[in-house]
Amino acid sequence: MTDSKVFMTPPDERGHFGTFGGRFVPEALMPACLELETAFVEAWSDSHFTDEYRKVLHEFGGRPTPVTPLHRLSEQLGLRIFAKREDLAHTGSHKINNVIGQTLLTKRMGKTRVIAETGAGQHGVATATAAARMGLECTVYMGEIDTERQALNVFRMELLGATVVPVTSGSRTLKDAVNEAMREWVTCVQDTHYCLGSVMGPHPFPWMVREMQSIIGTEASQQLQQLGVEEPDLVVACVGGGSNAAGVFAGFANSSTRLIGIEAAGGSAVGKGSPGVLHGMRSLLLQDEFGQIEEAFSISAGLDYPGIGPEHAYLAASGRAEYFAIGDEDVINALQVLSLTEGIIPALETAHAVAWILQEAGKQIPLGSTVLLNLSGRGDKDVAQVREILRAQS
Amino acid sequence: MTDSKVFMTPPDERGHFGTFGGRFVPEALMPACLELETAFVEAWSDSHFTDEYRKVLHEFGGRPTPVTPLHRLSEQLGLRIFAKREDLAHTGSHKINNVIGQTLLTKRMGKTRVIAETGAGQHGVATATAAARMGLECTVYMGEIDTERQALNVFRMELLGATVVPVTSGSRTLKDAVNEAMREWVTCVQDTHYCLGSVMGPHPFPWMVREMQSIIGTEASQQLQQLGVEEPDLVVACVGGGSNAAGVFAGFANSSTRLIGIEAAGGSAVGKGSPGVLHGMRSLLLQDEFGQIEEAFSISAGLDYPGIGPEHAYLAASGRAEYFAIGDEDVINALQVLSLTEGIIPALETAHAVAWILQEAGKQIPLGSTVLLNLSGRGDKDVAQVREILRAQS
Amino acid sequence: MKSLETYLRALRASGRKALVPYFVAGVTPHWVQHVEAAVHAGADAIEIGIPFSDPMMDGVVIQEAALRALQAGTTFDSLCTDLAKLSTSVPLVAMTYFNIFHHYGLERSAGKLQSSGMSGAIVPDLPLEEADQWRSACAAHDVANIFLVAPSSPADRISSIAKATEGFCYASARMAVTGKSNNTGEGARVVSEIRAVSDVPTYIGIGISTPEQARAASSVSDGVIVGSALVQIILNGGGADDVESFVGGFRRAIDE
Amino acid sequence: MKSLETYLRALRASGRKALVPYFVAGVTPHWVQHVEAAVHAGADAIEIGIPFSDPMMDGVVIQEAALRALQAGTTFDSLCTDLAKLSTSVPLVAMTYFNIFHHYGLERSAGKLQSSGMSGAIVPDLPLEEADQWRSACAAHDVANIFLVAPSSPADRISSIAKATEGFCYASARMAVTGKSNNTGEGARVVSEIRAVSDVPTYIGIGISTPEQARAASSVSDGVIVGSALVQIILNGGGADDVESFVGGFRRAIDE
Ligand SMILES: Cc1ncc(COP(=O)(O)O)c(C=O)c1O
Ligand SMILES: Cc1ncc(COP(=O)(O)O)c(C=O)c1O
Repeated sequence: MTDSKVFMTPPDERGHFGTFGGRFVPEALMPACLELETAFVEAWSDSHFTDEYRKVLHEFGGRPTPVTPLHRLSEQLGLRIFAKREDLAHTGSHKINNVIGQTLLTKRMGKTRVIAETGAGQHGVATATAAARMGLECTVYMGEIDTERQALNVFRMELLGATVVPVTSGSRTLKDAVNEAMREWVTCVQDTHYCLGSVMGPHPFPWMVREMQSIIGTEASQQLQQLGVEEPDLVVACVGGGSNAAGVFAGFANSSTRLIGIEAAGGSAVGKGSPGVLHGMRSLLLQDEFGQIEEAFSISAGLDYPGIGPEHAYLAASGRAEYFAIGDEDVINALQVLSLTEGIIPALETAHAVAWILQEAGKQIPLGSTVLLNLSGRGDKDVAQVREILRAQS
Repeated sequence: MTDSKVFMTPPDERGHFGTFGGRFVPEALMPACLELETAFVEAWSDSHFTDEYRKVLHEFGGRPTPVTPLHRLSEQLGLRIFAKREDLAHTGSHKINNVIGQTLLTKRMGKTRVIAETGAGQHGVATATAAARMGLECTVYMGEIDTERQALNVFRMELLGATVVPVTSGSRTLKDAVNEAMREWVTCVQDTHYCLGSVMGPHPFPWMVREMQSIIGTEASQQLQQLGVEEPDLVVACVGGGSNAAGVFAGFANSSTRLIGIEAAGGSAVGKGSPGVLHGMRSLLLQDEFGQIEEAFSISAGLDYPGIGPEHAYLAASGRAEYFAIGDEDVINALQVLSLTEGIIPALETAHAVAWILQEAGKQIPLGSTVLLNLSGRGDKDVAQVREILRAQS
Repeated sequence: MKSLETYLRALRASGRKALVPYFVAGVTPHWVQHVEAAVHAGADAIEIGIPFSDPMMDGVVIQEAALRALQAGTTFDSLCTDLAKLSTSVPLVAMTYFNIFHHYGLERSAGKLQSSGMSGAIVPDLPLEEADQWRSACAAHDVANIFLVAPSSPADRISSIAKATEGFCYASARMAVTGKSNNTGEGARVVSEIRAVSDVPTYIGIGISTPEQARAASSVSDGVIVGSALVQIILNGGGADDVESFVGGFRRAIDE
Repeated sequence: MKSLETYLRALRASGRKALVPYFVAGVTPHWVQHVEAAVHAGADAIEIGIPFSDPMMDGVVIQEAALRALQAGTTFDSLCTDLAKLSTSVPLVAMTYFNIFHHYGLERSAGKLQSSGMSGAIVPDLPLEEADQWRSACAAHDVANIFLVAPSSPADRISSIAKATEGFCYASARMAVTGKSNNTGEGARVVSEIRAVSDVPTYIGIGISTPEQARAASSVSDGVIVGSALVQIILNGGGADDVESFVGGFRRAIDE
């Protein structure tokens, strides 16, 4: 832990984490962002709301998710590895935590509809799910290319009653889906909440989503203690926007645990990005020499984002968390290793974190270390893709 | 409750539930069945074993799964419906409960390998998963037609380290996969356990699998009490072989709760079958006038079995449980209704139970009744199929 | 003692090793002629396979034959009618799965076997523990119940089975379903364990597919059962001549 | 007071309603000629859109134009070079997203705007709360910061924005991104709320696509901004003549 600084507290009153964060949105959206901030601050300190949030997470979302000791992998690597099983949450990833919080908040604000962006569809399916459960209307913006690549997830969202709008602007992928959702939000902000999917966007989203995901770290820290682990040596999580990482880090931010975020090499905003402003936030972004945003390229759709949540940019700058990148070629192998040794097929996103552990055991991770892997999601959504890739290789 | 009879106790010493059950296997397998029976009886009364079983179910399997009040559906139907969420268990259905128990028992017996049959692949994936976790070799027999229909599940099993053997005999579906697994078991019984996937087969399987699934009912009954429901009026579960139904029924067998099993109309062994002997058991079977076994036909692969577990045949005969059938045409609608109103896409198997509740609310289910639906699995495995069906209809 | 056992004991007493070929009833329209050809070539008894949809103890060859027989419309009744055409002095033994008799009715099945000239029955998925009712049905109709012993059977089970079996005791040479095999198996051990507790005639079956295997097996037992290798010939389109020469080859090897 | 505001106040004082057409820099090689044509047809100031990859406040037309401009290699530097060819007396106002300036450097950006003849800047994703650094960079280079007021802005925000804006205040007529619209919008209300707290010139934009809309909007404000409808003409292949007649039509409608 760096000196006496305290980490993962609320940002300043205008949403800054150090020099990152803030609220860079059109004036038309400022009132909605302010309203949301007020509503969130009130709700989050209202035990009726937080009780209801935890109740729905428990009864509907499947929380607490367990912490699984990865016995066989631990033995192979000479580490003590535990996995926080977000893959067992409803809809198959940590995304549900956030959407349950935001849809409850939507109702509290008296709004009747949510919109959301989605890349591969995980956040879209989660939002559609929570909206169905809460009786809210739901529209999901999804890059046209992604609607084609992930046609089954489009169908899932439709089954859940959501309208999926293919976004035809720009690169027709996630980044443009966010742009489009913002554009649409301008037109319907009175009755509609924009349910953002990660710790990104304008204040209060990065903070609010982190808070709504922090249940991961809170649970994990207690569960590890019950398993006899006072404080793990490392916590490792993959980072797209950074919500699962932020959620798990939150449980360990003010301990001496090393916090490690793993980005996709083709979407490494910390490794290859520079400060910039996009989607309502100042953060680290992939951009060209003229400040035009670059597309991210990763085998895993959930890490295919050219930015990172602003609090991560701050944690990186302050040295409290470290960020590394893993290339596509190591991801498939990591997915296979975890499946074979532990009987858990992880999401491709999660497999980045696994790959880093495999790579660094005995190097950056001293033998004998206790490691908490945040198993952010299950790989069911990815098996068709992995099969194609392995076929093409053989 | 029918008089003073006690239900869901162990069968007689040769495995009979009334006139059903027993052990109809080749002599070559008798010693293995006897060994298994002894091992199971010992293990099940050894708290080291049961503690380990519950621990793995908790840490790895994701138990306890929650009970979710289905608020919106309840309001629409005028009932109080709760869902036991086996869809949130690892691998997406109740199947994991059984395979964790059986693989632990395999290790206890000193065997190093498991074989299993699978239809659509749910039990195969679950077995491969548990085998990976326990470090056991695994071979899964799957009808050749099913390996083609469910190629992704074949790939999942392979990712998990299992060998999948396409079965080319007979109808090349589940029934023949069981035959083939039995045939193979004869050849390798010394070091191999046959991890049967439902409450079927020769003694002690129907009893053992029921016991290993009874955690569903045990948990649900406690959870309902915590939600203020002393005893539900009905428990409704779908029935293929009958393991999820047996598991949930076990928690309510000796209460006054009505126990309802829902079969697929095209695989309705209670509704259209007659007593017979197959796969090591005497039970109700679909058969022609000459005693040749008939194929089951259902939209849901998991209910595509021409028999039913012998204890269900007994529960039906004794009147303790009631069995009804639901046709394919109502299943898709039920899947859509649950998705839309509650944000849960159920497995097609489970959707049979949902369809019956939709159909009978206010009829066989008096308005105001408290109903526990056993939500045996998630629908992710089925969405591609459902999409094709809906497309073909429109 | 059932007539079948009396007959087979007399056969053994005569110093002759029993050769028991297996046929799937109804697999071809002229299957009864194949049976006759086998008798002509020196078979001492015939196993008549009654086809079942789910032959759990059978390998691919007999599975295929059963499927063809079923597709041709073979039923328990129809094959009994066919058997009326057969004139032979050697005993016939039915072999099928329990559901066929269970469904037909146990009493009725035993009566039908008897009236159709079948003096014994092998039901591989009906172990001793479940056989009481079937045994009493057979008792009334002079049908001998033939039980199998497997290489995995422990001593106490071998003893019970050897006591309960009628006609002969079926010693499985291998832990496997029916089918060809190159492996000589454990028939000799199984037979000696049976003989330690019973003097019932004991035949080796499961995987006997060449005259050499048959000779070796019969040298340590009272006879051999030949199934898949013969059924394969018929599946390949072989006629009565082929059956006769195949069975004759086994006869000569055994008698050498 | 920044020169831009002095100029626009003088324009208002002269009784003339301001017509401000919007162009995307670099969308065609001859885009500067289009700007000249607009001035010729009576534009009072020009908005110069600096293309950005992720134009969050823009509808499909301007998105498409920005994409084309970027694909043609347009950069902040290159468009400034292009502007050197432009000889006009009317003020130029840059319009872009904050990342362009953030990345170029705030101080350096403001200097570049000034040296390229752009006396104002509209940055729609830079709200008042985040604008301090940019405002001080602009202060040193006589670049006026133009803020937007939206129909959703509450009174206290309108008051702060109206006080902070320089040059003019941009009144959004609609809760929508740029693009054509048939809806007349809430421009009049927004303008009157701004006027209640400030006497800064106030122009209506967002969705003004016909001369009739422009006339109506200018009758309740100090001027109008015309974007997507004009950009569409250029995307359709229109040349300087088309621009001139389009802008001329708006001029006449406003002046009527
Ligand atoms: C399983 C999983 N993990 C991780 C991510 C990345 O998102 P974040 O970094 O916000 O956790 C996603 C996004 O879709 C995901 O589905
Ligand atoms: C989700 C689900 N439910 C039910 C079943 C039916 O099996 P059982 O009747 O043994 O519960 C299956 C079988 O694959 C299944 O996958």
